[in-house]
Amino acid sequence: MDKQFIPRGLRRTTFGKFMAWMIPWILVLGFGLYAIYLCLAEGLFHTNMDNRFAFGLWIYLDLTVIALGAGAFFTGFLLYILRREEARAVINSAVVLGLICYSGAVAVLMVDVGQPLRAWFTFWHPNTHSMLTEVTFCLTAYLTVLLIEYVPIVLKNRKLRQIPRFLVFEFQLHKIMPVLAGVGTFLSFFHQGSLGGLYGVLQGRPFAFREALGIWPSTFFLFVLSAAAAGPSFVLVMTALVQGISKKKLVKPEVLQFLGRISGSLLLVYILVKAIDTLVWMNYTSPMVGFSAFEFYNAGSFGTWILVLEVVVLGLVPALLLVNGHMRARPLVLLGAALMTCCGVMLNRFVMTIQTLALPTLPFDAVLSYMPSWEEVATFVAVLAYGVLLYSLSFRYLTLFPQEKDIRQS
Amino acid sequence: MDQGTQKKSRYGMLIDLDRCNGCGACMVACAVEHNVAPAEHKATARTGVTWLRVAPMSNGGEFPATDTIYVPMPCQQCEKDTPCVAVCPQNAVDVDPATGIVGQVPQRCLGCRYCMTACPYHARYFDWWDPQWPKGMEQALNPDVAPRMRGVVEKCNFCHARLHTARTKAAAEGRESINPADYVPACVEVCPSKAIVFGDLEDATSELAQAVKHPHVFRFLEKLGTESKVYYRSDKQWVLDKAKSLQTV
Amino acid sequence: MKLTRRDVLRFAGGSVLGALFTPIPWKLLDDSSIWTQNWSLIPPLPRGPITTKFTHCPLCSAGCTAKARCVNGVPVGLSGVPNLATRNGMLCAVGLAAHHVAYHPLRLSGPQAFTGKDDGSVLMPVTLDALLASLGPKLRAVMSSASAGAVAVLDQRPGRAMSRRYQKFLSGIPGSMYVVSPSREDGMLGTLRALSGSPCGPMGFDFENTKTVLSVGAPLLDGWGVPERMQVLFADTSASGKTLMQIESSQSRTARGATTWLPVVPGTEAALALSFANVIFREGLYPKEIERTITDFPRYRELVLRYHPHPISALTGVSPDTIVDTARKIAGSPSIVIAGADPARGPLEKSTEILVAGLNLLLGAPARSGGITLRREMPDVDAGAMPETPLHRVPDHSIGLLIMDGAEYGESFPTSLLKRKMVADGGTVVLLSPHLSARSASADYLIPTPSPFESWEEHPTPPGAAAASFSVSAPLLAPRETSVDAVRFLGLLSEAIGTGTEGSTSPEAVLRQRSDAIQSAGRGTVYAPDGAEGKPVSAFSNGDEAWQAFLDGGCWVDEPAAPARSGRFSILGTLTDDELATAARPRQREGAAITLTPTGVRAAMSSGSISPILSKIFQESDLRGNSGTALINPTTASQLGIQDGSAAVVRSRKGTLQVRLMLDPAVRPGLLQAAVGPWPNGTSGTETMDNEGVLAICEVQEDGTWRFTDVTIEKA
Amino acid sequence: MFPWIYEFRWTVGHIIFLGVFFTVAAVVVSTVVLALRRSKKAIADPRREALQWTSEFEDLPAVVRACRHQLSGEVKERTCHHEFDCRSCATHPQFLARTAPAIHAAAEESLCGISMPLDRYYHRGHTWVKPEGDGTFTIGLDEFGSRMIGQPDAVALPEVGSAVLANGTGWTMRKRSSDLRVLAPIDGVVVEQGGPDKGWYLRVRSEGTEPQFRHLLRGHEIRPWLVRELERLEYALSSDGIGLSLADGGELMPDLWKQSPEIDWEGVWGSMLLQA
Repeated sequence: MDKQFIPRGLRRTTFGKFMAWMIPWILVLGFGLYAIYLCLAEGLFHTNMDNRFAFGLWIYLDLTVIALGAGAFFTGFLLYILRREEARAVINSAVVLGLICYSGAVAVLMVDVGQPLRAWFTFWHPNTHSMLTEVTFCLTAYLTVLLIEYVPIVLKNRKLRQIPRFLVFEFQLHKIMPVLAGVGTFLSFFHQGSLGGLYGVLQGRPFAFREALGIWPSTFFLFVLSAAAAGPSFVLVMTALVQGISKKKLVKPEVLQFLGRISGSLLLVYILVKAIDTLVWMNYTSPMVGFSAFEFYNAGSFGTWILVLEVVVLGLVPALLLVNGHMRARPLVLLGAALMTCCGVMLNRFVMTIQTLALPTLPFDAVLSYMPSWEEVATFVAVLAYGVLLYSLSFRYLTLFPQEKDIRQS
Repeated sequence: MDQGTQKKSRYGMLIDLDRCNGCGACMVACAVEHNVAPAEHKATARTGVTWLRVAPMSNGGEFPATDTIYVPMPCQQCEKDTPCVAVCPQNAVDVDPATGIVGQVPQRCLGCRYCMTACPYHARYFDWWDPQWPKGMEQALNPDVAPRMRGVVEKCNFCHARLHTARTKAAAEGRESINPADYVPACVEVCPSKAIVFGDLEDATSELAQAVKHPHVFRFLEKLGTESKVYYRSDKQWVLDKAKSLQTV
Repeated sequence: MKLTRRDVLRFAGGSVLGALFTPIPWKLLDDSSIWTQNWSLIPPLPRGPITTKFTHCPLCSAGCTAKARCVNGVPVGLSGVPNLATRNGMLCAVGLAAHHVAYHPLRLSGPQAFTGKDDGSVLMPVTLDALLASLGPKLRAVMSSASAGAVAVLDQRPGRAMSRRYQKFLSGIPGSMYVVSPSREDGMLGTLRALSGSPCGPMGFDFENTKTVLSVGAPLLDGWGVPERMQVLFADTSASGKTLMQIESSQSRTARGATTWLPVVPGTEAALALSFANVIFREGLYPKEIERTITDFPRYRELVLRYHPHPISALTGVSPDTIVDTARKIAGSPSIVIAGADPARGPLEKSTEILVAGLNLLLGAPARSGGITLRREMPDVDAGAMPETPLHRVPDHSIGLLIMDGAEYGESFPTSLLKRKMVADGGTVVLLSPHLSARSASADYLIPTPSPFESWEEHPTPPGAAAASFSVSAPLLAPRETSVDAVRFLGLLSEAIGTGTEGSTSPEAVLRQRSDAIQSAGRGTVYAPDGAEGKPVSAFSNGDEAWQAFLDGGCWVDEPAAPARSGRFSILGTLTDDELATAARPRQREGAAITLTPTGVRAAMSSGSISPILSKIFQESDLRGNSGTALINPTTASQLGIQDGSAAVVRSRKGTLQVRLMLDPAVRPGLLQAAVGPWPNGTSGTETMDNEGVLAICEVQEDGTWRFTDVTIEKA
Repeated sequence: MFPWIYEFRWTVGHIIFLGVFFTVAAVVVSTVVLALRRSKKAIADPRREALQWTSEFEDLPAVVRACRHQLSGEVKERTCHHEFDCRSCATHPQFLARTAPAIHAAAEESLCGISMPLDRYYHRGHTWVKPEGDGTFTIGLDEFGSRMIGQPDAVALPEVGSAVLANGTGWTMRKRSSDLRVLAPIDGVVVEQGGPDKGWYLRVRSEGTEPQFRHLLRGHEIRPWLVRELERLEYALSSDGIGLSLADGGELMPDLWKQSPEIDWEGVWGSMLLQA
């Protein structure tokens, strides 16, 4: 029925089966859209956020998906700037993943703010000292870049490419892709950093506050590094996941190993810097403002285990596994380590967003707890469903893995 | 009114915690003054809007060796590196250099709540609901303060509307500076136990400038270096210890 | 030169382009963008001339002087009047928003009646005529039949000129009763009057001249009496040189502010009082003349000597040394002993009240400076007052038809107490109130009286005041057409039963009569609210002048009573030996049961009677509990496995209650303090009526008290 | 954002920040504008056919892009990087020099009943070109193509006088609901239109220089190529999960699609006609 839209030479499941996969996600998306409608039309009281937990699941989601979405910019950087041809096998998939992550994040952000219609005020009255301004500017610009990067992939659809105009435009666009990749890298560097800076500048939150290097707090650089490290891992994990779900081989094993190696090396650097940063914070930054760093880890259920888990178990361990060629060659180890890398970065974002807000500042504050409302979870899941839908559509009708047909035919 | 010709002021407060008995009159007067809407049915202590909040602080002792004081917590009007000002993406928060008052422009606020996470005093409040007054009550609203819409952040501004009124009066009477008696925030005015002293810290002769020199005067989270202008005083040692000590969870 | 169309277009295009490089379009865009953010959803602000009027807060018996800021004559803000000679010029949290009450969503829109009270009846709007047509025959029936019970008026704001009207109305009905609220702050003074051997006028506390106050549970620093007066005298005792000693089981706000706090085991206050007396007796610290003036001195002495501090210490949890020190302290200086309780907790047990009141007699406090003053009666037109019976002292099942007025003052009591006083079939209850409340559910007929600030209000002597006082508030708002004031209602009722109307028919005229009475009595001083010197009443040449002074917000304060010798008293009153024996015994606790005790804030125990804005302190902060919250000690909570803020079900023999438990180390372990708080902006009429809150599960004891109830707590 | 708007400050940070932002925005916008302008130009240019082929070629599976010398077994593995245009390939002449062209006595190559006369050159998109000796060249669909597609429902041939470009669109055919683009094997100007019934589709004249056939298959290359193409066809059909027998009694059946009309024939035909 939709066969004429499926790229030639690729084997895709029947339309019926495809719809059977899509419909549940469409329902989930619809449910999430209802929750979003409630939040937009009636107010944010539908969430379980409050004046003390002013940021919740959504901001966590934003920070996490943007960190993972870094795979798009980093793969582009590897391919177009560093000319690593291995990356070509996953670039289209990475662009779609990046687009999903960023557009999802921006959509959730628009629900999260109290007055989304005023979002443009940030451009009109920008406070250039605010990390959020930097994030907003870079995010919008980079989302535009991602959309432009997505256009050629769409235009190469079997039906669309029959229109000569599209094919030619795609061709021209593709030729200047390195420029866009360069711009994307630049923007990503800044907004990943600014997202880190978002919390690092919070002088009033000693748990998050970090020393400044130049005009940016250290978290700026930590976030850039960790996102660059997690991005390839996420692309790796997602590729493996799609291979698993579609039961097809999509890329050559060398490609995954290449991604793993890049991810591992960057993660190793990140962990090193993170360790130094943590030590400086514990011994200097935090005591300076009157808080003993370990006090933070006595609060509620946040013990020092969370630090060990983040830095060692989900940081150092996967980094060592990934840089070791022998370990990396085992597909399960490779996948596991990449997954751990992603989890480590997710945990880092959790600590920065949720733990920071849960911890008390005033002497009569209590440790707060926060449990997202169903509307928040539904919105979260809607983004997930949106991602699955967009990716599934792209996977079915567009060429996401150029190696796929070659692997089949060889 | 030309701000340039005005004398620079730094308005501040000193709250005597030993006098405060937690009656809440300041909170109610504040809400009435600033046309804060009554709570929605589901609002709680964590979603309510109270520009000034009185929070109990316990010495942590076991019964009967227990003691509790009440800490009125308005915006602390931080002066240096004001945490909320730097973070606002669209310049909806500013510090008035002429008064030292941290102002909030609700019409420009995006409602991102970044300033709320930045504020260590939790003195900022978000309008989670549409403001709603019982039918007819709008005629009992204070004509000097515009109500805020849903989805923005609001906070104490030391009754800026009263400052404006005092300035208008001064201008009408041909004075360059306002009469301090004309500018008294609502919470200060109504406190039945007269626990709050308000004034200009810049004016060394003011009651406030004198009173903050007392050794039992402190500010919360002083080490953060925000140079807040709301001072507290207590003669109880445990209060001083708790306010100054490292945080104990 | 010829202008072509092309030239014009080029000029226009060029202008537009040029304008882009000027600030004009940008600033315009900016201004309009900000302007568009002024939503139409937010209400327009009132505009008009701003005026200031002096009035008095009508929400409780203190009647504090207030300054109203008005726009178009409508009050938009209230503030206190500091440094007033009468020392009642600072408003409390509830009073500061009194001008909102008229707009409360629970306002009654017209007369309403329950149709068929017992079989799942519903409240229906009725016309006033229909209401009277239905009520009149019932009233006549009760009047004519002895078995149908008595006609009674429950006046929760006694002492008004209106109260006199009720008394006059009742005096025409044989067997009728004039009932007052069970929990009155100056209830102990009533007890003292009852102990007097000879007829005795009203009494007050001479706090100004006293040195030491021993308060047995009275919330002196938390809205008791005239709040500002208490604040000035006792909030900073180091400045005033006074001592306030608070005996209370938990650390209340008063206990915190007091010089010393004696944490006492709940229900053992009587034993503690006897133990103080024991020390005073053994050390001979009492004035010797009381041996003559107290009629039952030997019996008292014999009783007291059994209460040595050591055994009593074990009973009450107060150390022997503290008992001895406290006794010496109250005996060593002019001192007052007050018995009282949190306004929601109701009256003390009769024996406790008598034994605590007795300490005053033992110390020779009556008619002494710094002790208990004998106050003059307020000048009045209608003589022949009826005796006041507190509701809990009314014989059970004796009231056939009850008219309730002043319930909006919020002094609450369990509905079960009211039910018990009504005849078996429930009788007929008429409630005069501007709004719906939990009390409305007990009524058959609801009369919508004008709301505060719409009505003519009078503020007679506040509880515990040393001298009589009186002030008037003229309405600031136009009353609703459907409102029926009490004077008119009483007139209509009199007409309906054929006794005819007497006297003035408007509330204003009723107040004017009292003003005239004060003027013609010629005593005391009227203090203007602007802080000017008081003007002696004798200086008013006629009633109009005095009335004008009242309309301007003046407050009349009576002369102090002429020094009088205290009469003879019976210190144990009618207490029997059995009663005395049980009075000093601690409450029997069943197993591991928790003791529930209600707590509340004066004038704020009902949702409709206060401003919705009070959600700020009752709902939007942890400052005061609302009707869904209860405080519990962290130790007790951890024994029960309960966490801060968690929901729980409290179960007593009377029923169950859902609460949110808040941990507070100031609450005595084993005690559960559940708030009879309001839900200021949160409930609909039916919810308000159906939800009596914690009082619904409080057990009313034989003597009509409900201080303590054994409960169990389960996690919800 | 702009000078004279509230909160604009002439501070270094402000200027740098906004400067960088506007630079980025300008780069992004100009990139897109540039791409649009270039494509507008390209679409008007007849060479867009070449562009199209370049783009298509890149997306062909690696197997399809195998070098002709790999097909003929001269080299083990080699992928074409010249868009099947051996004219611009530097290695092609070396191959030619290395292996002397085998002389083929036979007049035609036949495999599975497909006969491919060797008097002509074959394009890998299943067209042939035959010099007519009078300076014109006939172009037609080879037997493999005809059998696979069968009788087309409609054919749209370029007008006489219009130019065709090697690897550009030769003509289009409509078969069932599929539009098929057949690639032209050489450059030329159409002088006569043929049709499926005539056995040829176009007669072209070469403008200017004599056409070169270096990029087309011939002689000994035909058999291995055909073998490969049959494999491809089989594979393309298997994409639909249908194991279709190509040959009946050793012959590729004419009107192959009739065997199983429900499958994605457009996909199969297109991929055999070198469309990505």
